[in-house]
Amino acid sequence: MASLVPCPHCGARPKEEFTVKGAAQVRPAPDTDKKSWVDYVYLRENPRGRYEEFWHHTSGCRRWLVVIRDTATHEIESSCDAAFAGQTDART
Amino acid sequence: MSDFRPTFRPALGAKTAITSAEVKLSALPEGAIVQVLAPPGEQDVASFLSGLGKGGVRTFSPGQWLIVGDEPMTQEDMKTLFETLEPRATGVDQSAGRARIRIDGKQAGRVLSKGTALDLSADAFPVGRSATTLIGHIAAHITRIDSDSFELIVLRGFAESLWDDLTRMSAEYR
Amino acid sequence: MKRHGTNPIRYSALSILFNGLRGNQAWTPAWRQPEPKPHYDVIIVGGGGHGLATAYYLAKEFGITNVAVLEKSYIGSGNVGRNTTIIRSNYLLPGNNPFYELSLKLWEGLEQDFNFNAMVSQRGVLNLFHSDGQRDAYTRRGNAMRLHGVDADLLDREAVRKRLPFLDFDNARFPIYGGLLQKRGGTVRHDAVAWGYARGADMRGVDIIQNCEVTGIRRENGIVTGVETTRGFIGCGKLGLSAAGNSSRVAEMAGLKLPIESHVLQAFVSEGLKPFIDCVVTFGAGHFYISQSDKGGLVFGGDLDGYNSYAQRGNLATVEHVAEEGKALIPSLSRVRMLRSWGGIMDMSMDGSPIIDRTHLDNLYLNAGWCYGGFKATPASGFCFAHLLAKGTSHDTTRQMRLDRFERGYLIDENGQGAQPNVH
Amino acid sequence: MTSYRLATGGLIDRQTPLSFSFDGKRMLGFEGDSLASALLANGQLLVGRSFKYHRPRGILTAGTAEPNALMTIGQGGRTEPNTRATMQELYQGLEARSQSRWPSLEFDVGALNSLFSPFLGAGFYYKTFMWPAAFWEKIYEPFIRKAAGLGKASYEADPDSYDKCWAHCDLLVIGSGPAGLAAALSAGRSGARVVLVDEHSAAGGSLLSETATIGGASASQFVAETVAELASLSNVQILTRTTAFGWYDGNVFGAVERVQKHVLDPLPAVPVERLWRVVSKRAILASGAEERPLVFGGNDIPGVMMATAMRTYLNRYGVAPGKHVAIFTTNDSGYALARDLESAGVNLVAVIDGRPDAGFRYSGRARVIKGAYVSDAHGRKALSSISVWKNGSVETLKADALAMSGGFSPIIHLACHRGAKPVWSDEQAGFLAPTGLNGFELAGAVNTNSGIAACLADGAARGAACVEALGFTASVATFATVEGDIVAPPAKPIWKIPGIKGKAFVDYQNDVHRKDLALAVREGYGHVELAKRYTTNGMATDQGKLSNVNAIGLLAEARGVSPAEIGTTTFRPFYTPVSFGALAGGHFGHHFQPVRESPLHDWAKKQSAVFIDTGLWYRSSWFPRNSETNWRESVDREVLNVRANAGLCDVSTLGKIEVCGNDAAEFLNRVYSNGFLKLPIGKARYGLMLREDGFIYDDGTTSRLEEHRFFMTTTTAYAAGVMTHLEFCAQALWPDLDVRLASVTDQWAQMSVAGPKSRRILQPIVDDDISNAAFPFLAAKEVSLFGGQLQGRLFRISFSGELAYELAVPAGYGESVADAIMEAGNPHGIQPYGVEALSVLRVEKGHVTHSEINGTVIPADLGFEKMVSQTKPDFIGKAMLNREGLTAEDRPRLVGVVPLDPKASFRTGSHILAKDAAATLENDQGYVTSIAYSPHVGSTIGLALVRHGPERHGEEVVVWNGLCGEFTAARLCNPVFVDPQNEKLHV
Repeated sequence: MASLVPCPHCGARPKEEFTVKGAAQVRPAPDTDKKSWVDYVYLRENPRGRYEEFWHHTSGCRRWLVVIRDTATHEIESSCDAAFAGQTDART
Repeated sequence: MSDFRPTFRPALGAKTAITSAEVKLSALPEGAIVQVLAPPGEQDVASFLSGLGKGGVRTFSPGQWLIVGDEPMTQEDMKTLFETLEPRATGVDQSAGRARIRIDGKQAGRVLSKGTALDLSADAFPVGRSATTLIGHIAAHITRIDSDSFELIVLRGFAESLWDDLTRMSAEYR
Repeated sequence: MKRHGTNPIRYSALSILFNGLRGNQAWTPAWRQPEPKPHYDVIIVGGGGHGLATAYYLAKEFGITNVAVLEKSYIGSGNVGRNTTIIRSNYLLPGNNPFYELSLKLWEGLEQDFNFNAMVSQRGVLNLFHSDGQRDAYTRRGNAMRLHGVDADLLDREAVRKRLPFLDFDNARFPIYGGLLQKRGGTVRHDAVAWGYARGADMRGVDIIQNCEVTGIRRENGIVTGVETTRGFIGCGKLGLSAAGNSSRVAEMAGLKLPIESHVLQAFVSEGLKPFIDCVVTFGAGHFYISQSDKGGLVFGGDLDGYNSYAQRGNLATVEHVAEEGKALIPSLSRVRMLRSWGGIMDMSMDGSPIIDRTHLDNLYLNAGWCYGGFKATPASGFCFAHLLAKGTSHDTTRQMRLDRFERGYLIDENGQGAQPNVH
Repeated sequence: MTSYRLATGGLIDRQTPLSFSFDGKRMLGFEGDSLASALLANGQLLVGRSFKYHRPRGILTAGTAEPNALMTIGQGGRTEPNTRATMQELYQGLEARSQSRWPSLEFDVGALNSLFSPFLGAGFYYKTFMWPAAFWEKIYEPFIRKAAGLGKASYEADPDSYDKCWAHCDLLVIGSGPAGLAAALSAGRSGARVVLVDEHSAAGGSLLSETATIGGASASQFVAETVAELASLSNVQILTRTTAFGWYDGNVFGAVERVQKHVLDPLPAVPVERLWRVVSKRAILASGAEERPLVFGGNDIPGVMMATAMRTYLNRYGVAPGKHVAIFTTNDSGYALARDLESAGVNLVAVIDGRPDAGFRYSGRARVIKGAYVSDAHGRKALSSISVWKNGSVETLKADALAMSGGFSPIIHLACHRGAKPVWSDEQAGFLAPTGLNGFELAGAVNTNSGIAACLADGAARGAACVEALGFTASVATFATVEGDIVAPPAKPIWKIPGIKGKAFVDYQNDVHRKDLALAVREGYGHVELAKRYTTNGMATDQGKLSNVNAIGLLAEARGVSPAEIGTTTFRPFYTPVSFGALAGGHFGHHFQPVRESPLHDWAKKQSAVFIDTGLWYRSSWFPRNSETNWRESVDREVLNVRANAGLCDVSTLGKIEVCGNDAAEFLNRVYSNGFLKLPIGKARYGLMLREDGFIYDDGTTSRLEEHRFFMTTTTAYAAGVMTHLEFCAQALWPDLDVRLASVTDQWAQMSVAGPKSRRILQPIVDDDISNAAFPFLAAKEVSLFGGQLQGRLFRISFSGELAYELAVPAGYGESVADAIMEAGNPHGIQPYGVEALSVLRVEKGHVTHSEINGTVIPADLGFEKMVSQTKPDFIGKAMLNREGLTAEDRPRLVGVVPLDPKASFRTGSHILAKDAAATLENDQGYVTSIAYSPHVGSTIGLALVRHGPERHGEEVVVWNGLCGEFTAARLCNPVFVDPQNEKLHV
């Protein structure tokens, strides 16, 4: 549902209130090898289907979200605040 | 230069209210707006802020609130408030950084719906509820202050553009 | 020329006359519908413009005719069939500029070359600028073009007004300062490009196999031996991937993760109008661009929707934004109606430039990352990919379009946007 | 021998005549007419010419699918080409003009194309016009372009206003025919929020063309009563003249309301069109079904019309299609028309029913010919007769109007906008919507119901079910008995009619006839998408509403397969075309984007500033004085004055971010490439922010005001981006850090006071001691002003290279403080300076901006090696910096450029070539990033990024601007042109 993005803080809001960053990857530890860093910065799974990505509610609460969305159907499975993305009960 | 009296110029100072039977647009006084930012995990900040009695408390963002008042706060009051807030939260003075616009009337919600995707029906957005949203191309903070009244808080630099947009959006109800 | 494929009628006014007088019953298929052979010297995955062009040039220029193009749907069903038909070579960086100029030169002789009228129309491409900073950037670009012998002209506001008096010169939020014009840029009838290459490749013996989806890439000892498809296994000597928006999915079958995201880009056509605008114009205060097809429809588009997508359809907010930009540029568009919108899946690379290179597997070759510039690149992409497949070495103009440039730090970033595909 | 208005009948208001014109001819219609019905009432059968063969064409439909009756209405900036006469409401003073004809509609030279039609078949243009090569662009293409196209658009700006609106509802009902009305009624009565949209001027849909009665009341009376009840419910919103044009993700529908398209002079305060974005929890598509034409010879001759359209003209508008009417049908619906024609007193020549076993009990007078086909229609600009083929023999009947009905296709367009494919049903003889559309239901004829009663029942049930699923208590609305209802079961379609002699059209507007489709198959373009692209079938303004199913049927027959195997082309928005104006809403002209104004805007205006766009901001560019005749004079003066005395520049547009929290210092240390942990309180530091890929993102100064409170500035252009980036770092990367970010850009009016006399000017205003000892270079603190009347923030930082301060005061006081500084500075010669002078000053000093930080430079390229910490364990961009390409020796690096001849100049964007080198891409050494005329140096100076630049100071080069024919001999040099030792900063 890329027309409306469910913000866990603000409810469903239109796409134009958001900024999309792309794959919600985990930043490597600073001392990780170069290959992991190249992977992080440049390589993408780019799946057709379920995808975890960062969206920013720029014109709303200004929180970064992890949105789980299907790239083929645009259906959004869940969204949660990026700061709590690791916690299982954080998803709406 | 101690004889010099600095004068204050409100962002929407030159705007006179636009009034009709169905919708009224007016600039609210530039009093005090304090952005309150709590550290992650801090609890019960909202009720703490309400208890301070320093002005209306508006939810702004997770862990953030606005304290809003019609009267300006003196430097001393502001400093005292900031000290009171610590360590539960940090205050940032936004009194001059934001302008407030009030829109009232039977068509107020309809006018705003020309710009925002918020569902402004009374059930979905009751009195007291706040949200930041796009109104057309401009981000603004909306609070329902009465059944047919809304307060808009907008970045000062955009205030005049938003005013113009609202004027245009309400033209058909005048 | 030795013919391996069909022996079709040569297209000309005479053949039209001849066939027309005989009730048009004698026209033959433009390409065959062959059954896949068990093995080909080269298999190209993707029957779009690039894949078909690659096959065509492999056969025509490099004498490799035992070639199959595998297409999961019908040929030209991807981006070559859903773009805004623009050709140009107004590129800034040395990693791009000579390649796109080669492409434009190939466009210029293409129709006679493959005997199909693709309506290559060099109507001019005008990029408007709306600030001193943009003018400076276009000056730098125009000079880079000139250094490579590419035509470029810097127009001031009055020269733009003379050419396109109906742009907003009176009440614009972002006034027009001028424009960079490439007169040799223009438009092409996009579907005809796929058909022309397909027919040309087919008559030289290439098998174009439609409704044949690749489902796996078989590997043995570090080399590719063939592909699993919905029509069975097909062996190959070399495998070329030319799958545009689906590149990541196909590459994954060979264990390859790409510096690419797939994004949807919408394009639009208006109702047919009498001649309205005679060149391609781009709006510098946004992403809007517009031209008019020979049939009369205004063809235009804007920015990416912004999120990864494999769905060939777009978002209404983007449509509205495109309309705003269009009306901001040309106020009289207001009462023109949009007829249809569609979405193409762009293989957006991490620096905004393409990849034509070998891969980690010896006989697997990659052609991807075209972003929204793939259509104009079709001839050179086909030619250079064919060169790489045939000779094993990069064509001069694609030497920098390497897959390892990200790791090595030799990026070809025209806009300086960094590793953020949706803003290129 | 033509159409005419009946003496009675119809839903038009015969008391309100409306005068209008067609091609200059004055005509009369009535309130309630469409332009099409009024034209027919005036006997105007010929309304347009076809695209390719310029064949005479008449009105074919009474709705959105009309392919022929496209006209231009309106004048000047209100000109609207390609307006469907069938959808345009008639109004007093309407002026309609036909299109695509020359010199006139009656006599069109283009009709000669018909003679050459054997050579103009599908895709003929792909096979010719290639020789000589130069002829395509010079001769063939201009001719084709001139001949192509439909109406002519105006070049005048549209004078009218537009707007947009969001709507939220539980149920959106699309279409207000029997099914839509019933659905809205069931749902509305439950209390659910309902929005009912209909593209026509009045609600009612097909009911408005009906002669059946419901509970004894006429269908139109039933509509009026139902609409009245719906209108009385506060939870129901009815939007007529509103077309739902697209179904988007998340059950968001786009719809366009034609608010004032039916008036001559729209009210200026009210939009002419309004775009709706409807967010609905559930939606019901009650769009009805489209009648299919039959593909016989001459099926495009004026006088041939869809049967339902003819019935609409007859019943709703009181217009008879002709004096001698024939009906060609393949299903029972044709008999409803037969009945109505006869009861209106129109002579019905015959009903030709393609079904040999047609069982409909027809009680009229007309001859019914079963198992027969109309193989050809005859006539040029109007129908004169038809050939009826039966079992190989042909009979000619005289007729001036012919209705055709080839069955019905559900209008499933919207249901397929989100990628689901239609499914062919042999039983229903049509493509049906896919099932399992999340929250989107079909009701009525689109759901394969036939007849009023069935549609009412289906709509009522689905409306109730939809809102019950949302938790409402609903009962299914019930209705009185329908009398005179005709239920037409689907008939086996007849794609290929025998005995055809003439051209049999499939896509009317694009002149695609059945032989074109056969040719496409023959040549290998048999896939439905290829056939569409090759023949242009379905690409006209009706997007195949009438033609697609027939084309698919013909392709299927040619290929010997079922239509199921052919499938459809893709349904995409827009259901019907939507104007740019409606989609743009109020955001056009100067309102395209909002304006952002500095708190010192009015101060600058008072100082007669010339403003320039910088993103959304207006910034003061320079401040002309009376005697100055060009901008350079002003800028030179401003620059010299800053270096000699002092200047005041508005820098309020810089991004300003307060970074607070217990981990603020650690956070800054991670987002900047240089160190910030140890920045003392009361100090500012220049910071360099990289992207994760190692390239510079932005720069600015950050000051530590308190232990846990920093004040960051960013560039104007990147202010929003930096804030978003910092939020990403704080929230997504390091949520464990206590860092809190507040954008305070708009809170502060910020003024740069620069020049040797700046301290003398500011000291009387600032209560605190700002002597060099007390407030040295890079000092930063909160200060008291005007004897404690105001608090501000003072920073001793300099972009110009002079002794300089930046003073920030609350925005509302900005103008007043700027006035005070100007007054205090007057004796010292202070003058305002704008961003042009600022740019000169910074180029003279070799300071970089985003002209240099263009996204492809790393710190070392700009001589900032030392600002990349080698000791910090982590900062954004660190990991990628040591790549081969980023450490390469030959990267373009910052250097200064001066012309050898001080009178010579060059421009930004010029490239650098070694002296005597040929102008080739291979010899390109770099490019000029910024230039300025430096009054200090006495010539143009520039900054450039040049390979090995820092090692080449003193080298003669050519600044190459082939684009403008300028080639300037120049010398590379140190990029700092003023005070390279930075002595002025520390005075």
